[in-house]
Amino acid sequence: MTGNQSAADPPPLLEVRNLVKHFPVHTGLLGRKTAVVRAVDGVSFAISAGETLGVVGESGCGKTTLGRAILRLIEPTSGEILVEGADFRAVRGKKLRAMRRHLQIVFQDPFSSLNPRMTIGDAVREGIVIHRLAEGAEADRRVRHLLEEVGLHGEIANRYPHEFSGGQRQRIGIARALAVQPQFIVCDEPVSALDVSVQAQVVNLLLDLQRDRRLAYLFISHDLRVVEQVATRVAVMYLGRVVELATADALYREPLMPYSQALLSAIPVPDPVTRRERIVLSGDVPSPANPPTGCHFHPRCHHPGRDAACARISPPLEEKAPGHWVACIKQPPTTVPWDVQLQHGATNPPSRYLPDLTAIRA
Amino acid sequence: MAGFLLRRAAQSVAVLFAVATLTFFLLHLAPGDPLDAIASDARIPSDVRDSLRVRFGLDQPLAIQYARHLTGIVQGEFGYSTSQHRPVGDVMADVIPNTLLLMGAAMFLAFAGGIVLGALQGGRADSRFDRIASALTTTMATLPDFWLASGVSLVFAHKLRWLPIAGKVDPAMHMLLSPGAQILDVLRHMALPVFSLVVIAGSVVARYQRAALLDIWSEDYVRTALAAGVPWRRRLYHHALRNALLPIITIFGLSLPSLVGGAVFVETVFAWPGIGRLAVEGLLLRDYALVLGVVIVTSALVALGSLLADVLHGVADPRMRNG
Amino acid sequence: MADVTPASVAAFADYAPPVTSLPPAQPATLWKTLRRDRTFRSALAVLGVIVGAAIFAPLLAPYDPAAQFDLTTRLQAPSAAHWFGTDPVTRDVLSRVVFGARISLTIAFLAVALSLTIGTVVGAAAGFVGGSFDAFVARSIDALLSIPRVLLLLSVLSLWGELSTRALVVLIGTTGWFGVARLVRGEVAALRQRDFVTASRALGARGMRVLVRHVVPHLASPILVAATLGVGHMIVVEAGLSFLGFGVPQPDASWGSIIRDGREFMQTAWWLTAFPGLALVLTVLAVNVVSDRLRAALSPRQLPAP
Amino acid sequence: MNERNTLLAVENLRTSYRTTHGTARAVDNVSFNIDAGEILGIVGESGCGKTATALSVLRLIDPPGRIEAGSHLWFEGHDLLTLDEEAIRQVRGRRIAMVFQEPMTALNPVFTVGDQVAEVVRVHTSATRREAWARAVAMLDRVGIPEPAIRARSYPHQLSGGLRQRVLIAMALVMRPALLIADEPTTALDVTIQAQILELLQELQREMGMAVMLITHDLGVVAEVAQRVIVMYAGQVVEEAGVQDLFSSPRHPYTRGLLRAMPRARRAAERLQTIPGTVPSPTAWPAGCRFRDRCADAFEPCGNPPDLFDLGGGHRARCFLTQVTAATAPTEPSMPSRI
Repeated sequence: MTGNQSAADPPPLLEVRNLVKHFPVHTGLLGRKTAVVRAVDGVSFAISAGETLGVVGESGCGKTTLGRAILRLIEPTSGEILVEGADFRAVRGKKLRAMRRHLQIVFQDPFSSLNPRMTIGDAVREGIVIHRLAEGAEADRRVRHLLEEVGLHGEIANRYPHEFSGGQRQRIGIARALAVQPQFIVCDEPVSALDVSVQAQVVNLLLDLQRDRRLAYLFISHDLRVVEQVATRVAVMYLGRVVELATADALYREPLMPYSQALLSAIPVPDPVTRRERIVLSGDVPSPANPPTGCHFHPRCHHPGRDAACARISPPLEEKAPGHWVACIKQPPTTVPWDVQLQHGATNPPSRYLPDLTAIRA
Repeated sequence: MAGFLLRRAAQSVAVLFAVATLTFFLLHLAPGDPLDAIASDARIPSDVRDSLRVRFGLDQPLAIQYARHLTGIVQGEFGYSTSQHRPVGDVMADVIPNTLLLMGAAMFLAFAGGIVLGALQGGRADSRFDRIASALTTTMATLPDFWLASGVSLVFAHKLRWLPIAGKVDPAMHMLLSPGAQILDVLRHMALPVFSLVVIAGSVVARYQRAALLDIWSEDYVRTALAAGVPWRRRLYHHALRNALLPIITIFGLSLPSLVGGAVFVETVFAWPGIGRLAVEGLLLRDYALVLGVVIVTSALVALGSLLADVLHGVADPRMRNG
Repeated sequence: MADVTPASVAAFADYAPPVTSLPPAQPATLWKTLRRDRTFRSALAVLGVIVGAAIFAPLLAPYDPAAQFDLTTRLQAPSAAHWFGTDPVTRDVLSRVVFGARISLTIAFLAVALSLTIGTVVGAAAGFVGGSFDAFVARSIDALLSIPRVLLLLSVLSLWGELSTRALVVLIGTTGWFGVARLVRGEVAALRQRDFVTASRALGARGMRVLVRHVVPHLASPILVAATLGVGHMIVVEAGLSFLGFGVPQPDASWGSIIRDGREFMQTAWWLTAFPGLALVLTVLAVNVVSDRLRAALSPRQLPAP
Repeated sequence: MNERNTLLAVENLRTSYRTTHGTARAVDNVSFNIDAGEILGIVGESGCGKTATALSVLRLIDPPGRIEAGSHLWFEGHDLLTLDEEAIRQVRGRRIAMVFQEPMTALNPVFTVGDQVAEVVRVHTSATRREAWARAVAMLDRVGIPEPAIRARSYPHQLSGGLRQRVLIAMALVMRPALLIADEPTTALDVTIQAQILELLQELQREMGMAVMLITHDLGVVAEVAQRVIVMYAGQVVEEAGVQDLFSSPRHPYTRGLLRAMPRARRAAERLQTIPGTVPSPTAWPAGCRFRDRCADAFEPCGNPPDLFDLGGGHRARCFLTQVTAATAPTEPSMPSRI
């Protein structure tokens, strides 16, 4: 994740360090900047080839902004983006456009993501044309091949998007991204708008492509079940910050951040005979323009050790177990010493809290 | 809301600034200079002309002239009317109340009538009544102001002699009338110009109102009310109409310039002593200061009106109040 | 998503499979919709007749519009010989109206073309570039739109004096683009937010390519609607100026100037103002109906206004 | 199912829409009952007709849609389809209430939420303005809105999505209806808020003893909340069963496919089972079994339209395979006897 690589290691495919995106809020006379929405507030992680990092969180947590800021479709406020060690934020103009080839995106809304005035062949071909990857009959052949690779007929290239269903459009969107042979794809809620049966088809397609092309995905979703299915590691976001980052296995088995625990327990189990302890959070997600102090989650937190220090200390994302990073000063071990917590009004020492989230057969 | 109002007021000032700048450049891009009207008069000796040029500041650099132009507007000085031989500000002050009277009456009636008609139509969309009313409003909305005003004047004033032909008051009798009769006299003179304006503007309002109502009729919250057992009449007049008024307020702000434009023609046809007629007269007499003064002042009135519309919108829409 | 889901589809979203998103307004489908529209067809027919009359004026007009007869035919009421009557200098009103169509329509079409060009370029530039340039343009357009059009034209005329027909076209055109610019700016700004534009940028497309391939094709419909609406508007603006005496210079005569010429005889010779006025109203009405129907066909959310 | 408890009996409901591509049979001969006090889940994917079914029950189908003749909706001794406008109005919101999917747009933006709840009381009772307001505040309190007397004076835009959905539930339940139709009530909400709302709905259902028709695409929601489930596909009911029965022994291949397609395995990066193909168009349902083209088990009889066969214990399924015993299976399929 953060640094500590020996010089011999090749740099990861994509590394993000302390990425920040603030949106100004203009109010008052002449529209002065009076506040900022901290949509992405210091996010760091790394992804290597063939890996999927899942990003989960509720609406307004900044996951979509994160995806677009990494691709510089929204210019980040600060932070570093390294693509195979090269500084992606430093490039401009022609070099930036050339580099974009390696980083692609697949959108949530299958209706808005394709230009309704453009044939799907032209849509898939666009990247090939921009980067001069092929011309004429060779380009045609590639478009055909790409469409077939995502499970569509090659002959449909001259048809328009409105003739296709949501799932098919999502496949077309994937083919468009693949056309430039990227190494990394941001999948921004790629299956959220689809029906369950179609969802499964698209998830399978993404998994097949990853296996065949050693693609790395940043898989953004609010649906924890889908993320569990596809991700190797998962980052949980809350109000612009990553609050937990772990392998999918560790996260789903033993979530340590109380927010992740609540999120997991809220998933309805598709089985009427199993019941599990449910943590029902009170209240709503606060506004990212005016987040709570300290740990953003503390007003809704159900950790028995929650105390005054939680409202004062901004918890660092720290490694609680190998590869398991959590931002909570009440889950031991923590790098925030007890005397520091005491200074900030702590009353409860850190103690491990792990509600049983495994489904119980009734 | 206070912040919004301040911002909105600042915008109005910016609009006025832009108008003032535009008029200034129109003035200086024009062939020759503004004194050409006098200059063409051979009886005026050239040294007089030069002294006039100095007096009007036309020998100064452009930037200084621009600054003077702006400060003049801020101080309410719009120069000297060459046709009326007195300051433009005074000339306008005499006629603006007349225009406000005419426009105020016309706008009130146009919006009241248009909203009612549009609501009735929207409530019975595609009925016989709606189709006939739509055909009528569509036609009325396209009538050119001057042509309608001329026709109205021909039929009701010249042929039928129901109402006076022109002016604001009866020039011979007015001063001799009792106060009540004086008011009636003005109303009789207003009737035809107001009618002409109302027919056109009211049709436009009715068309928008109908469309707005139909748009809102398919909103989710109208369906919620339906599913909750709220009667049709209440859904229409309480839920839908209340929301449909919001776009109409916006239309009010946006339609002000064209309403003022319409007033220019109607005032001309009925010889109503208003600011529009003043502008046309000034133009015929090549009184550029008067025309520019009218443009700036009417733009200011329009800006004020649309500010008012925005305030109204803010009052009517709770989302604006603390959003 | 909300902006592409027509209410009629959203109302029974469950029934409507995802496929029924708005089909792109291809000319063929648009024409199919409009062909069934009787009001549209009759308006188009009326327009066809009027435009035809303007084009073939020399063949259709019974007389030379400037021809003067002996004074006994002065101010004659409509008759078999002169369907629309004659004017004070014995000219045939019908012929004048037919030739007037040429002037009125030519000015309107040219002025619309000019204002659409300026408005589209300014609006597209502002919407596409965004930022403070966009804010500046938007504010300026608002300012310009708050000046009553007639007064703006009058103030220019007061400074320039009498204009040639060509200059009149330029004047009307260059003062008529504000609304178009605002419309186009709004459309472009909305398009810029669409995912397919983001996708194109993510592929590495340059701004120009995004503009030409993804934004401009979507402007066709709003511009088409604005154009039809603009023609009607320009006809009225020109007529209004002519009516006030600041329009087309002699000997050219537009409908507006014919009406003006007839105004002083209105009480005795109604036909001098009635017929050019009717021609004007009929044209504008037809154009507006065409525009209305086009808009309805292009965006099903707007219910057609009969 | 005990006959005496039946609250709503939907009989041969057919709802169609006229479209440019022909007539879409959104709901095609749907029959089912809801008993008083039960939670019936209706599941299916988009286009299966579940929302159109719900809208039909309250007669909320607008042109170009219509409920066809021969449909019956028996409720409290009347056929809802024969009631006049005023009578059906009195049923809406008072005896049968509805909560819609989109809390952001389902409330009128220019009225306070208290007014909107009170309005329901006012149009159905002779309560005074003050009484109606008091009932509205009490109901807002009941659905868990903090500081209800103050929040009642808020406008919808001042509330979060979760609170708005609570307001809509308050509007629906303030008259204590016998039946609540909830159309995807949590789909637009975040998962933690969804948990709150589902909990609230169950609690209120128990307390008021009302029946709930819960429409959703999410089998997880159904499993948690419903007692009985109807699965819809292509405008028809394809399976109906008690919730445990349905999840433990689904009998229709479509239901089985849906259950398998749900991402729930713990194993990451593993392929999901899918149902091939897509839902057919409602303007041209295929003849015979409508799932045949996507069904791995299709065999010869599937060219004919299958009935909703009764499998005992309240379990019904629209599939010929349920009629075939292992011994006579697909090799020599005989036409099953109609029930």
